[in-house]
Amino acid sequence: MRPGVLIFWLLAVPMVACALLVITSRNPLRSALFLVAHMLLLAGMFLSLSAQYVAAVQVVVYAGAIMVLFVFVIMLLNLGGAQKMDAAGLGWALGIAMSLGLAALFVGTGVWKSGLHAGKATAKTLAQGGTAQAVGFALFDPELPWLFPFEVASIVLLMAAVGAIVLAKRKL
Amino acid sequence: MIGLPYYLVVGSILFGIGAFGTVTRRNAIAVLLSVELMLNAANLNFLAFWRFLTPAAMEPHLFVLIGLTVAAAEAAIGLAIVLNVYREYGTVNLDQIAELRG
Amino acid sequence: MNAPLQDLAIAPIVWAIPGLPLIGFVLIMFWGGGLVRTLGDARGRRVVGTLATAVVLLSFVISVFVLLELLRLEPEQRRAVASLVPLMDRMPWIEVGPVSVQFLALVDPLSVLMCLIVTGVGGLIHLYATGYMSHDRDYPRFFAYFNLFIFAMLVLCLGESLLLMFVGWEGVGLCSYLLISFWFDDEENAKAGNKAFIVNRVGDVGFMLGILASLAVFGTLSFHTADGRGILDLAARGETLSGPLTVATASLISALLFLGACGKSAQFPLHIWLPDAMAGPTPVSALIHAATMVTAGVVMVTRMSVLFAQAPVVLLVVAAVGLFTALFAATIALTQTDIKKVLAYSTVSQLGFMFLGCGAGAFGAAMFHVTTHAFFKALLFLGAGSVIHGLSGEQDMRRMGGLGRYMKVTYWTMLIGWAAISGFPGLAGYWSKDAILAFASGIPSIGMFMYAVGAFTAFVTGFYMTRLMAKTFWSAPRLPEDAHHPHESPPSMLLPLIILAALSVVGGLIGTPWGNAFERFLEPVLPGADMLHVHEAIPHGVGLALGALIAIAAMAAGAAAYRRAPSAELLPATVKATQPIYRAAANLWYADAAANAVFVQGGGRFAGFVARWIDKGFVDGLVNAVGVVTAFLAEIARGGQSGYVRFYAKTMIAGALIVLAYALIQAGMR
Amino acid sequence: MGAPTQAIRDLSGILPILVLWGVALVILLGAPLLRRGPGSRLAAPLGGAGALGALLVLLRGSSDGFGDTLFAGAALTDTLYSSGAFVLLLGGFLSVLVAQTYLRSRDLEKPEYYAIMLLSLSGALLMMQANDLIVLFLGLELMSFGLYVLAGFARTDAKSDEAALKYFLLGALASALMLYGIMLTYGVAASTELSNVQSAVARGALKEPMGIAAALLLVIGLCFKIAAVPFHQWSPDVYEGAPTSATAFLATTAKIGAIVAFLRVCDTIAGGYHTWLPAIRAIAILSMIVGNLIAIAQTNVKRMLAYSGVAHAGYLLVAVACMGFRLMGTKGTQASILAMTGAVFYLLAYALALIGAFGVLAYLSSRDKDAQTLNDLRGLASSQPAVGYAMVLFMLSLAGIPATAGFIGKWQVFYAVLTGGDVALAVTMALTSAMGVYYYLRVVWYIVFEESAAPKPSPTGHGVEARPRAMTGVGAAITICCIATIGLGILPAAISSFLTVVR
Repeated sequence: MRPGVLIFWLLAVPMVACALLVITSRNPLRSALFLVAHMLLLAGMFLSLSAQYVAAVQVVVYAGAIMVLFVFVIMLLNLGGAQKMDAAGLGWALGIAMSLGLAALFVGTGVWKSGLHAGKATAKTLAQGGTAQAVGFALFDPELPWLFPFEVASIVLLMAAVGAIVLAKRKL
Repeated sequence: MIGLPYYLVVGSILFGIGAFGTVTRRNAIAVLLSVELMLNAANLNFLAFWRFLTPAAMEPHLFVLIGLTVAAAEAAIGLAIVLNVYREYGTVNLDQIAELRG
Repeated sequence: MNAPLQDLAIAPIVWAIPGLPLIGFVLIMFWGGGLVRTLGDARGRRVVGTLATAVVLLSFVISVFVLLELLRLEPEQRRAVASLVPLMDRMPWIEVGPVSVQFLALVDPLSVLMCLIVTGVGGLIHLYATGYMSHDRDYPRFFAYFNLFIFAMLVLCLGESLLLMFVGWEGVGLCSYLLISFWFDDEENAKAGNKAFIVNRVGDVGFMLGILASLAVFGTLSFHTADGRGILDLAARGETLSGPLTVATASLISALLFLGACGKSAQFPLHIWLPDAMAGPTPVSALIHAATMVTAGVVMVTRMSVLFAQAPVVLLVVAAVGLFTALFAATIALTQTDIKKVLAYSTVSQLGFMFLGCGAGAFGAAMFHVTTHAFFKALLFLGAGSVIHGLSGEQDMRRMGGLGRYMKVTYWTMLIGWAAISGFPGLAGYWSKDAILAFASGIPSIGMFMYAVGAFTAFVTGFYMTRLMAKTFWSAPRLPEDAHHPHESPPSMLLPLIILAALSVVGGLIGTPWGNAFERFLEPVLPGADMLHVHEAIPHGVGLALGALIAIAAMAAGAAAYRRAPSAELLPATVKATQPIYRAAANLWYADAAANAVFVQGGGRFAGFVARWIDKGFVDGLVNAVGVVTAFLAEIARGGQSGYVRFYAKTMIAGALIVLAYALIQAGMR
Repeated sequence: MGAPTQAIRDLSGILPILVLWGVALVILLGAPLLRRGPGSRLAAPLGGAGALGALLVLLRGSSDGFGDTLFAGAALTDTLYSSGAFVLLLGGFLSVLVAQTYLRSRDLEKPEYYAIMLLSLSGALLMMQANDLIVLFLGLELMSFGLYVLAGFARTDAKSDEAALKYFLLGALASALMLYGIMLTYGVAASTELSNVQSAVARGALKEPMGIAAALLLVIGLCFKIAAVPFHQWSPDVYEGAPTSATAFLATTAKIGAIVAFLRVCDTIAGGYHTWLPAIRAIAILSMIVGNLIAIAQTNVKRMLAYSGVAHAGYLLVAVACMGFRLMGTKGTQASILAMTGAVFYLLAYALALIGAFGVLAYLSSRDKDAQTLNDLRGLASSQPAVGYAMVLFMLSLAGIPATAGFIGKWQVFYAVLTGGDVALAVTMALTSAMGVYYYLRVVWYIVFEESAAPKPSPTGHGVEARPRAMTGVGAAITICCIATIGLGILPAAISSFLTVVR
């Protein structure tokens, strides 16, 4: 087996396993921690796709900041203990059928896709592609349309901050 | 050789798992975590498309960054709402938060 | 049919015909209540009532001027458009794509005739209502709605396009709803309102679809345009927007429109709302549910007669539905004990006659009957209202009787109405009913059958009206002990009765078979002889003689049959008044016996059966079932709204899955 | 032309958005001053000024540089955007007026409410201006976040919290589906810019399974926002639970923003109509039937309006379906353009009637009583005639009775779909709108015929309740909605210069 293949499987299998554990753990805290593990593995997968910068952001922002927030809230609400098992029976069966169906449909569309030619990427583009520099240039290039959405994203964060404070702060 | 379809399949599976979580979990926070899984699935596929289809274009990276921003904002607002609900209902069990119906 | 549009000198004030009632509505709606408060109750009410009546009568005066102006033109040139907005030539309303609808009135014989009826009879009923409603606490609101109704009805009649007609159509429906419900307090009446609503929806959908179909076929909604590309222009030439007008297309559109007409004009099986609508105040019944709104279907069919003329099958259906409804409702009228219900079924029956006329291709005769019916049915309703008013709200005929003594004017005018509707020779109903029956006899192959059934229905009509008169006026007084002393109504209520009675006597003379001024007046809006061959299979003389005979026989038979019910000596004053008729009835003893056998025993049972099982049981049940089933489905569907987020999420994912799977499979199969 | 000019052009193209952002920031920065004391009276006027200012900027800045893309293709300006934005900002302004009174009477007022409203409006504007699916997604999220917060704004009201939670969780799920769809779009088109997507569709992208899935996921995401069956179940619960002023705002904003975006997206992928048109038609028909059906069983006016909103989503989807006819000959092209204009007019009529109706509910609410049910409207015509008949008018407009704006809107959509030759949709629309009149008239019934539950006003005409609070805001909103509903019903041409979509 070539190393690329090996790395893929080494990342993919635990990642999916973590995802499964996220949704099956009775304890929300455990779910959140499995999600952190999942995120880290995902960042590894980003790296294997040569997206270095995004991988770093994934670790710092997602696995770091966002998940800490989750854990914090779970602890705050004292939901750490194991909880009653979620619905079993018909609800589960339906859920499994639906999500399997959905996944199967998307798997189908993915595998079906004609002209999935790998290898357009040269070693050079890959080496430079995902760096912070390359992303930064693309982001701030006035010839490309990405500057504007990036600025809008800041407004989205502002909205989130204001909204969260308005909702959560006891006395304003 | 690991090609694009492999990644797409992994993404689809993650998406399915997330969907399963949203329709079965009772805990509001767990549902939120499941949605994060679904968003991650989309992010993974974005980068896979970049790697195998359009290595010269940088969009997918930016999309992932934007997706991340949205996920962060979503988490903040979602958790604030969950906090408020917890204050009023004393629980985050969705089955007990069903006064509005009909 | 294809005359160009003329310029009328009077066009700049045509807007005032519907405009004045609208102004009246606005004034009363916004200031009526305040007026009553500031001027004091009695004076305020008088001002409001006078204002409401005055605007309608003023509209009538303007309509007369428009008529005179129209009469100065050659018959085939009597078609003009006029703006419905003051000081503006043509104001656009809806402009979507190439279709433009403007606020225009079509001034032609049909619309002017309807304006005269609506404002004339409507004005009289307004006057009547000032007396009838004088004790009602919502006096200003009643007149506001009343004026709004007149406005909507005039828009319906005058509208230059199908869409404007639809505006009026929905408007009168809304006003009818508001006015039927005017006195609603209890559950039962609420249910009646629902029924009226459901049934009218069916009709309105038909009309709406008819409008959409004509838009698709003719590419316009105007009846006539300056360049001769209006719906009726094209239809008269047998054209459509693209290619010739086929029978199938004409049939589709006219069938849909007829469905609409059935709803509004209470034709079987959509008739059931009308008797229930009698819960409203009596002036409302007279104005909306007898004289004007319910004839809107006939007006619409006549307006579109050029199209109907090219759909022979639909015409036959129209005739059949009309005839069946006429007979069916007449038999039910025999069994009712509520005086207003009798008149309601009688209205349904008379509307059936009108549609029979339309179906026979005799649109002119149908409109003639609309006109005369407006006179005598309004008269009968107002008379009934006067009786009810005099008895302080009693409507059950079993608790009436011998009232002629107390209310002489009411009695005599009702007597004229009775003679007119029964078709007593020379009176209004005689001429119009005879014209319809004569043309019905000319329907190919089944004409004589239709004539026979129609004549029989006319006989039943005379019989049940006699019954009404007998129970109300001729029989012994059967008032409850504790009832108020019956009293005659105030002059404001009697004056309209007298005028309408006069019209019921002479109103038919404009349309006698020998000098039919009425039909000649309407001719320009009707399909020409080349398009639709209409004839009378029965000679004038025979038809008129038969009609007279049937009417007199029915009245006599009725009088004879009901003479037995009360003890004769208890009818001193009234019997004298009807002495000639009673004598005639006595001489026709065989008619007495036959009538007794056919109607009072056998027929009575049959009529009871019809009323109980077919009308109340089946049709009514069907409509109620629609309501119940809808509510049931709604409850089931709402059960899906369980309140559980997980369930909602499942629905969403399932929906997404179905949508995706369907699209992918469909694509795979291609 | 140098770069600075281009930057100025870009910025002037999004000037309404910038105004909204600017005023929102002013409110947020001045929040300490606006929160209590004399400054608290200024928060609502500032919010109103923001919406109105954006509206004025939009009207003034029209025509120049139209049809351009901005920011190197991220956004664009065209008549669909400008007419949609007109409706949106007008609705936003009216919602501020409603909120001013309602929040005060229920003791909920905080300056942040208005800032969030304005930011949310900017998100909806962004959806309309988006020339790239990612920008569309960002706009959608910006709008939705604001709506989630507003739905839960009454923090101590359990129902409000529940509404926010439901809206949020299901909305997040819908967003995830939509993002996945955008991702798949990138997979088939190698770009998310609409023009590239369009040419990819022309090359046959919608023949691939992945393309089909992408298109339908976009459709599903937008269907959630407009509350179309089966993605509608959030709406009754959220409408009922959210504070009335927030309901008015979220009901109109989400629908306007999402429908305009929907029109644009479907217009873009019109080349592959055979894949998505059946789905849209099915969803439209289902929405019309289910919405109208369940609304009949409601006694809570807010819930009833939610289901009626589902039905209206169905009618609007009929217009969206017309986008699929664009490439079917000249008739089809005509139909698609008519449908755009018709849909925008429909949205205007809908927004006016809906904000008016919620305004009436807000008007009737006080500190200890939140007017929501039919019983609260009992006998309104006699106790408070002006408000009562205003509500009657709004119901008639929603029902599509002629001579109201609602009729004109419905008629335009009718005509468009008929031009496109889709008789089934037209007939369903006619049948279901006839059915829908039932429950609107039931409201009329309660207002006009039922006896008032409250003690009757004394015969002198002065009611027993003399409420001291200022009704300026909501009174003005109801008045404007009334006048516009009647005015547009009689003279729709008056507004056509703002609302006609040209291509």
